[in-house]
Amino acid sequence: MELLTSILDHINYIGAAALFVIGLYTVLTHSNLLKRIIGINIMETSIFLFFVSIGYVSQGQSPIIQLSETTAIYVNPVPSALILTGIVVAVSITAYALSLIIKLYKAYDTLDYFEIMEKSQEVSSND
Amino acid sequence: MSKLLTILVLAGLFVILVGSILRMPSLGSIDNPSYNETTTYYLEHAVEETGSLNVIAAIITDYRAFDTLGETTVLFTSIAAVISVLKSKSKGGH
Amino acid sequence: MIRMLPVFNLLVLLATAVLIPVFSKRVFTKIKQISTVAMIFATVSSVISLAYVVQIEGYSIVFGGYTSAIGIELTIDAFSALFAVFISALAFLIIVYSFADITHEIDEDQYGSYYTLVFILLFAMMGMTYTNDLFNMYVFMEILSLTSCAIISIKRKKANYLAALRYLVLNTIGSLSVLMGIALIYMVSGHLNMGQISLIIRDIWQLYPGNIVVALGFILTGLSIKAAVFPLHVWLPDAHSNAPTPSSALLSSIVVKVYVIATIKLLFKVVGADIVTSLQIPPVITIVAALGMIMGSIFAIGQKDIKRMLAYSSVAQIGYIFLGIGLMSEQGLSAALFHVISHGFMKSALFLSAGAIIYYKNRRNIKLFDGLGYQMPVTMIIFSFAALGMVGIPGFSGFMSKFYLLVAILEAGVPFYLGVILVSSYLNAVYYLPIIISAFLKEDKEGVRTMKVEKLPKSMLVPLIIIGVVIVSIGFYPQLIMQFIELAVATLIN
Amino acid sequence: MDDLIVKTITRLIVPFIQLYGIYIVLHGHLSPGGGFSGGAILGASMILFTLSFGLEEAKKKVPHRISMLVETGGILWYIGVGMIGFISVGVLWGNKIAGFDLGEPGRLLSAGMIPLLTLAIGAKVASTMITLFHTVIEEDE
Repeated sequence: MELLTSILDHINYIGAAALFVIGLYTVLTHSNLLKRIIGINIMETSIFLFFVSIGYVSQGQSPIIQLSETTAIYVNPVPSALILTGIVVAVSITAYALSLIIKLYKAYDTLDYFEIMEKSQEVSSND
Repeated sequence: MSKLLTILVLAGLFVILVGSILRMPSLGSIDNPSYNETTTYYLEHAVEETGSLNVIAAIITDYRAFDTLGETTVLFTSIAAVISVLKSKSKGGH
Repeated sequence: MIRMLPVFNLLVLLATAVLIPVFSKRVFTKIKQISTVAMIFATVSSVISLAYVVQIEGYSIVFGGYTSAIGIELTIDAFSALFAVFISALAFLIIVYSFADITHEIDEDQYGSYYTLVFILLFAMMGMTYTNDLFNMYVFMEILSLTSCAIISIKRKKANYLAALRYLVLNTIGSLSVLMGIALIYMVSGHLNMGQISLIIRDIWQLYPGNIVVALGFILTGLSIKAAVFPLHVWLPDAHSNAPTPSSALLSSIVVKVYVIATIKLLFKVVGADIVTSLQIPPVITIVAALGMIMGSIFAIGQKDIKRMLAYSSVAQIGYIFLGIGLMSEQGLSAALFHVISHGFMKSALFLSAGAIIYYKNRRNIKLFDGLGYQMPVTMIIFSFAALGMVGIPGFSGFMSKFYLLVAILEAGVPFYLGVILVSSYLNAVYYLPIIISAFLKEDKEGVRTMKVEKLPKSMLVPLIIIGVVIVSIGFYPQLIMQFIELAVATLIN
Repeated sequence: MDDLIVKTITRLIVPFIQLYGIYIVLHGHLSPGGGFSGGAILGASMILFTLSFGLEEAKKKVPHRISMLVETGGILWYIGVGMIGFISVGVLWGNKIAGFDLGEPGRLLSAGMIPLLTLAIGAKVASTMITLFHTVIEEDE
């Protein structure tokens, strides 16, 4: 019973850990390059969820200061401010990875990682 | 076969993670360690030191402005990188 | 005014990177002038700030005039100033080299974006050396991983896109695990500033030991993926062998080292040596490092392509550095820092001379290097300086780093690693010496015996000669650098 | 995709989306949102325009030169605002210390340098999204 309440107390973090492991599984097992990028995005979302739920305060408001009430409880603003930066980083990494995939698809006309490896082996052995 | 191995390894990682998470400070309580004097400083002094009601905007553009400079550089790099990869040899006709 | 030089150093690098695309429409010489001026400013300002720090005292700059717990802090102490000089000086030489070499590797319309990416790479590396804030270090780490993939994929070849994508995927996983580690540390400490965390690390360790262990595990795995420590180095050979020569020189002699600096900062400045030792992490580091030293050299033996061989030997040399760190002693750390600098110069000498060979003779296969010493004497002499240094022949900087490492190992009382260093040096000899022998003793087809200086552009030869001089001078007078390193180590283990 | 209905609807909607985006950017320091989310909305409006009117039309609206200047200008503007603090007081990115007039909290033109920086970030995020989208689409032709 005590375990159950403890799990409920950390439900966000456990969810984030589960997403992290799912993302890692997608990256490691899928040979389609697009699925790998999706896996990386899942991992990124999991870490953003983890980071933001650190700052969560149960009865807290969003950190826009109301000058009228002075006794309001606010959520911890620092993790959300940091995650803004993290999201933009995730966007630019995904944009760059997709542009590489476009070029790879034009060169090898397949998205399967192992086929690309075989084709690149053939090419490098005879040049 | 290797898929099974990956599943086992990742399940082990997940169990270790959950095990250590359960001993970490709980979610949402006002007195867990991350809600310390720095956070209360931001909440109390943001309005009078930076004049902005939105404390998150105060943090990203005033207290931690150097982070956001790094951020705009990431945006600039992603453009430079994508253009260096995708721009074809001929300088686009139209 | 001198106190703010490091910040101007960063801003000038960023401003140059941003201004280059505006000029890139005009002729290439405009870009060369801007880059040279910017690099001269960067090197001179880092040397001045190092001199200031050594003579007067280390200090820290907080942006926005806040206290260090509130704003972002940059620490300028012996450690960060020394490596700022190392990064800017070596990068200056590589950029001057790249002025001529790049024309052979990428197309005309890409020069602008290449130098933009290189300068952003430098901005990120300098930032990572100076910063004393965990999340700020993560942001610079992301910029670094994005730009280092971009300078590989700038060459329009299929193999480069594949190598860059593999590097990007692994690098992003590395950065994500570092961010997870930072989140775990922030969860229990509430601070992002390294100084503040190290103040309260002891009672965090009492209250939430699990957090620190998992956080260290994530951060160390992430950083060893990015620093290409042995089992996680799979991306390095493709990335470094396909990249244009200046990029692979930058990547393997400087970028990899910046992650080593970040690991040292985290292990010694944030968590502190005593908690790390009580967690039994050092034996793990030393074993993994020893494995890397042996396996890296074994892989390098089987390579035919010169650049791929140098890439594998980088994996082995990273093992030396992490071995020094793993000893957790002052002597071990100074040996590791010395090897960071000496390997940086040696590896860039090797890569730049390999690039010169490819530029001049368009040969990558080691078997075709016979008699090259006569056709390209300057390049091959510098190559053999660096190669002999790698093997550990006295008189070159490589010998001194191995010497300091041996002293540290004896002091730490783990003689097993003496054997590992000897075996690894022997393996280095097995794949470096044949090249020197075939270049100088064997004759090529025409049987040319007269040695004449090769017709390489001066902007490629001068940096090579300077690096050769540096390797030899560190080899004979290691005290030149060791005095600064001792100061740096004193700031880390006080 | 040159369907009449889509084009007319887009011609109607896009100005309002951009107005909303500008509202979010300008009220960055008063209400939730700010540089990043406002810029994303502006970027999305231009992407909608490109989708419905095709690349050539959009290229006229946002030519490569303009977006390159916004990219470069955004960072130089950001460093410039930082330097104002340095010139006046010797502290980079100082707000109240550097003599920025904070004005009365809650008003539009308050909070010293924060609106200046939020504008730079908003413009940069918008132009990054648009240029990324145009570069990727251009490649497919």
